Amino acid sequence: MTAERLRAYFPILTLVALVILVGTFDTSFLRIENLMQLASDVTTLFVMALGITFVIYIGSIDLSAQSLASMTTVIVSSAIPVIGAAAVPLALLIGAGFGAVSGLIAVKTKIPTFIATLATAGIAYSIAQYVSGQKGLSIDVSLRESWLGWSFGNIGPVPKEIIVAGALLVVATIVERRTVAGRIFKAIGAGEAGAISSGIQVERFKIAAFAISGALAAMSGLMLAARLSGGSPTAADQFLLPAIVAVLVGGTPLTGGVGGVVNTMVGALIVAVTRASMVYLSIPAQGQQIFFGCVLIVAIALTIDRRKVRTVK
Amino acid sequence: MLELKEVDKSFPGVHALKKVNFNIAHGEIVGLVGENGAGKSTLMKLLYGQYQHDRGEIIVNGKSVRFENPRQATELGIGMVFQEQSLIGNLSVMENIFLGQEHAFVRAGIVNWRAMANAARKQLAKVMLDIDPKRTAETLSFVQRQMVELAKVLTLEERVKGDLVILLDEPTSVLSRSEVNLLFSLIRNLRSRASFVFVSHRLDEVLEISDRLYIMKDGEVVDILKSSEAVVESIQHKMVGRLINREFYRESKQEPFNPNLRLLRAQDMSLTGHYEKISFDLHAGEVLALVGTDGSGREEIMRSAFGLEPLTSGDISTGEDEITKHTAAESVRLHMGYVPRERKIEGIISGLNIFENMTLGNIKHYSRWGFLCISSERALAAEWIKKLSIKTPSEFADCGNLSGGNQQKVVLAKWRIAGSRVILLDHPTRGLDIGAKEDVYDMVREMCADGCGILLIADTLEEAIGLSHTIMVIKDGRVKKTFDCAIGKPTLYDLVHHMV
Amino acid sequence: MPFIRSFIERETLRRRDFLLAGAYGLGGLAASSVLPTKAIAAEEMAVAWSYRDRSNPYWNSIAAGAENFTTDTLGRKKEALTHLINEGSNAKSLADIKSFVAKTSGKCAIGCDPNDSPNCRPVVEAVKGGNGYITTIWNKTDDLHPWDIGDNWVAHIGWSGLEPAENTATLLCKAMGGKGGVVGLGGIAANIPAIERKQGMVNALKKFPDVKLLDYQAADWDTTKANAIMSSYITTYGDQITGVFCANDTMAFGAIEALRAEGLAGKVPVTAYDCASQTLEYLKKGELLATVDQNPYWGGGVSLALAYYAATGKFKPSDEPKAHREFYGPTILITKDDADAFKKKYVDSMPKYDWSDFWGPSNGQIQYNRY
Amino acid sequence: MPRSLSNNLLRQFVPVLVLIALCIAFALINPNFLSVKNFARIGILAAPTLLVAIGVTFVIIMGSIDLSMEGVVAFCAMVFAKVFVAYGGFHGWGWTALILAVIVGATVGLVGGIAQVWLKIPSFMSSLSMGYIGLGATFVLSEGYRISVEDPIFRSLLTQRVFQMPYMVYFAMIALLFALFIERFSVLGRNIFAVGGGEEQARASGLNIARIRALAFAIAGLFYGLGALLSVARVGIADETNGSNMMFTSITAVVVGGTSLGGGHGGVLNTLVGTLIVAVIGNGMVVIGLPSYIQSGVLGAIVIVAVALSTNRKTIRFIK
Repeated sequence: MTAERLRAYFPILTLVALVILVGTFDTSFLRIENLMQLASDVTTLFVMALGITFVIYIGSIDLSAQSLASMTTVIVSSAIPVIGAAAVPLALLIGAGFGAVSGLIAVKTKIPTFIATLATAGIAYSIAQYVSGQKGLSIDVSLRESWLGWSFGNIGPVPKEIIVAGALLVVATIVERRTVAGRIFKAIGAGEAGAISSGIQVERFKIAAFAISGALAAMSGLMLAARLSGGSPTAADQFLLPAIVAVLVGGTPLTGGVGGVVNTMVGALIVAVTRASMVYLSIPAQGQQIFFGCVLIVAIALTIDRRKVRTVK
Repeated sequence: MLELKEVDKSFPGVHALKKVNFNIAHGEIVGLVGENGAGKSTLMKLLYGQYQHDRGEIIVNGKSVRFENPRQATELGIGMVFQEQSLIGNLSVMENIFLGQEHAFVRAGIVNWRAMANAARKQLAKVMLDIDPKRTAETLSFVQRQMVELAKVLTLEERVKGDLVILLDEPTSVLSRSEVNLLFSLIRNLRSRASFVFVSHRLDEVLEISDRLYIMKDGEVVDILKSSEAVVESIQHKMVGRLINREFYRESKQEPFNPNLRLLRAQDMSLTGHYEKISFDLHAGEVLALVGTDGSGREEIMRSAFGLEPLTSGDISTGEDEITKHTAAESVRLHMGYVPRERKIEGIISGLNIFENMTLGNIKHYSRWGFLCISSERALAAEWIKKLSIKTPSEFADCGNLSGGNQQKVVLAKWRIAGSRVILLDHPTRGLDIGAKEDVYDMVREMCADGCGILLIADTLEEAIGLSHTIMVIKDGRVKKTFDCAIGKPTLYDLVHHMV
Repeated sequence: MPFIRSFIERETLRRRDFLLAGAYGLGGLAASSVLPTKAIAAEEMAVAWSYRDRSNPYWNSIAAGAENFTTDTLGRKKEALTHLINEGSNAKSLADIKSFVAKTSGKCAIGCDPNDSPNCRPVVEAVKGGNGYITTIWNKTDDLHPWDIGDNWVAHIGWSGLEPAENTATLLCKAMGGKGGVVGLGGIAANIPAIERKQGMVNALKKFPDVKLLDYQAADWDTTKANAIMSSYITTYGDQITGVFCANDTMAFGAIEALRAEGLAGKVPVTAYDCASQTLEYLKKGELLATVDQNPYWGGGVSLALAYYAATGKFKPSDEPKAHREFYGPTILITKDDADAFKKKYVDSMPKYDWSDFWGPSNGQIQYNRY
Repeated sequence: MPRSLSNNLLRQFVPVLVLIALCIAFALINPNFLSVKNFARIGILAAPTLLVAIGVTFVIIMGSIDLSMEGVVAFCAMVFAKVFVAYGGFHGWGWTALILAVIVGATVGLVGGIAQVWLKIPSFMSSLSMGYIGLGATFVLSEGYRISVEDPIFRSLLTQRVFQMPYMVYFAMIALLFALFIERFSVLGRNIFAVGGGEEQARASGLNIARIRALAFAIAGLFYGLGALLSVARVGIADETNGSNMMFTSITAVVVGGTSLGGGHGGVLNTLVGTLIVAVIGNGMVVIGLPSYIQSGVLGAIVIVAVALSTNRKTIRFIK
């Protein structure tokens, strides 16, 4: 009983245990500015995961986030010189639009979201390549300062990325726990049949969830573009699976309904620490993926709440 | 050969079987009748090893046994034909028949389909079903599925030495008369080998086929009699048991409804394969009961009315305005509320707590600019918890952990909160204990008093009679008869007479 | 704020769980504390190389060079060199480098390929922030220069793809007898080398008016992808294809195997770029016409050496001319004839390099906007 | 009833129709597409993917998902190459490596399956982790260097042809028949369908679900092993990229072929069609000279259309 109730805390506990573990190997890891650094590096991944959380929360999945983020870096890099600040909302809008389209396709044609989003990902990638002219683009330093300054550099000791990500987390948490949309997402994830017979327009809110995911993917793209002061069609490569892993390890199962954005923050940090630990524990190059794989299995085995999932597929 | 002694079984909130004694001799056909919730299905599932009994003992061929799972029961020659379909849709008929026993047909790792097909044909021949055993189950009609299930059970003949006991749970509810005859001749032919327990709502059929008759009521065996001596009316009275306590259904609180205020009108609703040309009006303060056997189409009628099932023709309107798009969302917008039979799946959402469930019906009303007013939600929930005396630690409790009765109260509260004018109750008291039932009845009356109209599919006939102003008897998807209770309430017999 | 209050109420309900949680955490602490803790040698200057992955011989030679510097010159164990594998992820590349700088509190020298040209700025800025020393190779944007960042970014080494690609392409056209059709397989389109090498080929084709470029598509440095595209080329152009230009050797392998499937291996000349051991085999078999070696072994060693000696104050980068802060590495054109010689000199036994002679083999300062 | 039935029947053939339509379309734009030689090329392109896709088909029919193929294929390829070369190819005992690779694949799959069943973790995560581990193990073996396999007998899979088709195509076909056998004529194969169709009822009929799940993953691994062999045969080199892009390609192929991710429906023949569709698109887009940057977009669009056509909206209540 208590063990089951305790389970809600397993993600955070796993994180704490990991940090302590690495810390005892190499105390310099525990230096506050270092931990802060660690956090700021994972922000782009986290923001993407944040979006994906909403989709997984309703029991679907979004594989287009990575391509959307890459596309955004390209769009921003090429748009900023022309339209300046407007590029930022534009990018977010495009992201949200793309997400909504994925949702719409899935809902209307009843294609599993796994495939629908995979397909839209391909489309996004093509657009990115076309817009970029298949080159790496760079944003002029001054432009970057003036339009993307909000997402890099520090305020005092704190990296702005952390502040931005933190703000997004707060907003997402409010959306999840304090808004009608959040409540309905939870209802859909926990019991779609019940939600339908309660007269909820499930399809509409599913599309909304995908739109949010798209917008946040675009957001992570923006932050990436700011960090790289440029963009390329492959800028966000290797983001997707870690992002999904972050969501799942955080304790939001693929079946949806439980967990949420705060869990995802923990999950993202777990991923970050795991990666950093490879440097700190000086895991040999060949061993790193094996290490990551094993940590993954252990982490998920610890954090998943089996009561919520009847048959584990 | 099979005997139950003082068997007791209870579920949270329900005492399903009370000291039941039951026995069946070799080659005997025993009828088992009783209203829904009388404990028939529980008894069957005990015999089949799906449930385990709490007290008492089950004796097979003189040995006391305790089945941990259906497989053990099967090995002792006890098989069950389920009321709800238990075939796997994407598998072929023969695979369904021999699921779990394929190894009998394997040579050197290769499944010999021809052999299995032949064996399957043999089984199908037993039930006079002439279909290609290679057909996938989902392409079969309801009737065919029912027969295949029977055929699947009859594999016991080959598999098990010695006597068999075959449990038939409502096997005839979806069958036509001719098919019923077939089934019966089949059963008679098998008597040499097997004894049967036959559960059905159709009393005439039970009397026709069975040697002895067990009548159950509220988890107890109230009478055992020889079919040859039994008369339908007497049985019905025994099924109903105690003289209907009028107060049980709060009949003193039953007010005449307002015929001038129509809340819902159905005109010639039809859904191919389920029901045809159904028309009715529902007025403020009226309880309209749809009465019929399972599979008579009454559930579909209700689900169509709420927009969960489509309409092939006909139309529905609330008060003045026509319902154009048939979706649950639209119905709720037009102040309809549905209390489904599948409470755990469609009624409450487990994983959401009480107030989250309660306000789901008109969540917008408990939010400002899309932001929830959780404090007011909680206040509201607390209020309803007190009002309906819902047993729960707090309004934060997960609805999945509540007892059936309390879950039902939450669902009802949801629609009351949503301000629904038309309430569709599908087996509202299924599986509830007496106290919870009475609470539900109170709410029904209360809702009528508030000018709601209620479309009811009652759990028992007496419940239908007790609660309703109007009763429509549905048979094979058509309205067989309509009773206006204002003139005088029909007796159970009147209803059963038209139902079967 | 009722929200906060209700939240706190809920949390306090779970106080007991939380105590248990604490116990769990302490358990983790206990478990971890029994493990041997490794103190970092603070006095030693840590060395690391950050590159894409271990699946590519190019990066292995880079690592080998760096390891040689670590062992022979610094006289440490091979393991003293930390490998930061970015798996093609900008974020990971940056994160790893930051972690490493933080771990060594700035006492570190790093050789690095930023993986994606835009990623160069954040990397060098991060290293500067942690006061470490870094030499980058390959990927950086044109508007970014070491002398703008300062001493912490010691130097950037590039390998001009232009002239060598022009040379191989010229050989290709000659082998084709100055006429016919060429198909090209390019790298990831956004990568600088991919762009330069394509440009080099285009320049060469200018000299041969009768040689037509039939098609040029990106195969993303990927053998399998190159294989698929090549076979499609054969369908589209059939006999028109009399020469194949590949932007690196891994793609050339794919192309040659596609030709082999048609029994054309060795009949249609193919040029590659870079030089793994297999590449030499293909050369000797005559299935590959020519390739270019960029001596990654030297690049890996010298870039680390630059960072190291700058970090230890052996020289001050800002005193050096720009030609010493941004310069091209050496390249060697290899054909069938000198394959064996090359193998003997560079593969079987690596030449002894004086790692402190940074600029000797250099091909001059990096130039921009040449195409 | 009969009308919807005929619809279903039609729907089953949608993938084939899509395939034909694509071929016609490409052929109209560039007649060269419709040459036996080109189909041979498509065959070479599709063969390794087909085997991997067949493997994952079994898992998907069961209602689970497998994302480990990239790692497992790379690992099997590396094991094969190392052993094969070390023992002197077909002149020595090297040929045993062929069997070894398959065994290794099956074992890795089994381990992943058991982990999934025992730890009760979603196959999505367990298989993903197995993928990472597989890649890592590949590095450990290869130390980052490529192994080239030049044994002429082995390479004859690519170089030798019968009826203008290289051996590897026939190899793939034989493997397909084997898969077909498992699907249609083995108890395990049928039980996999049962689990996918209704796990509860299957359990009620006394099937050992855990065992079936683990074995299904083992079968998948076995076919990944076979796929690895062909991927080495195709490029003559074993390295970590042998499995690259196979994850999404193969799953796409399976779904485009008409096997539903929900489980219970479809089969390896669907997967054959699906793989061909994907391969034809890949080959055709280059053949008709589509610029490389829009190719992934076009692929995405076609996939949506193909799957949309072959899904029966009536039967699906929720989409996941």
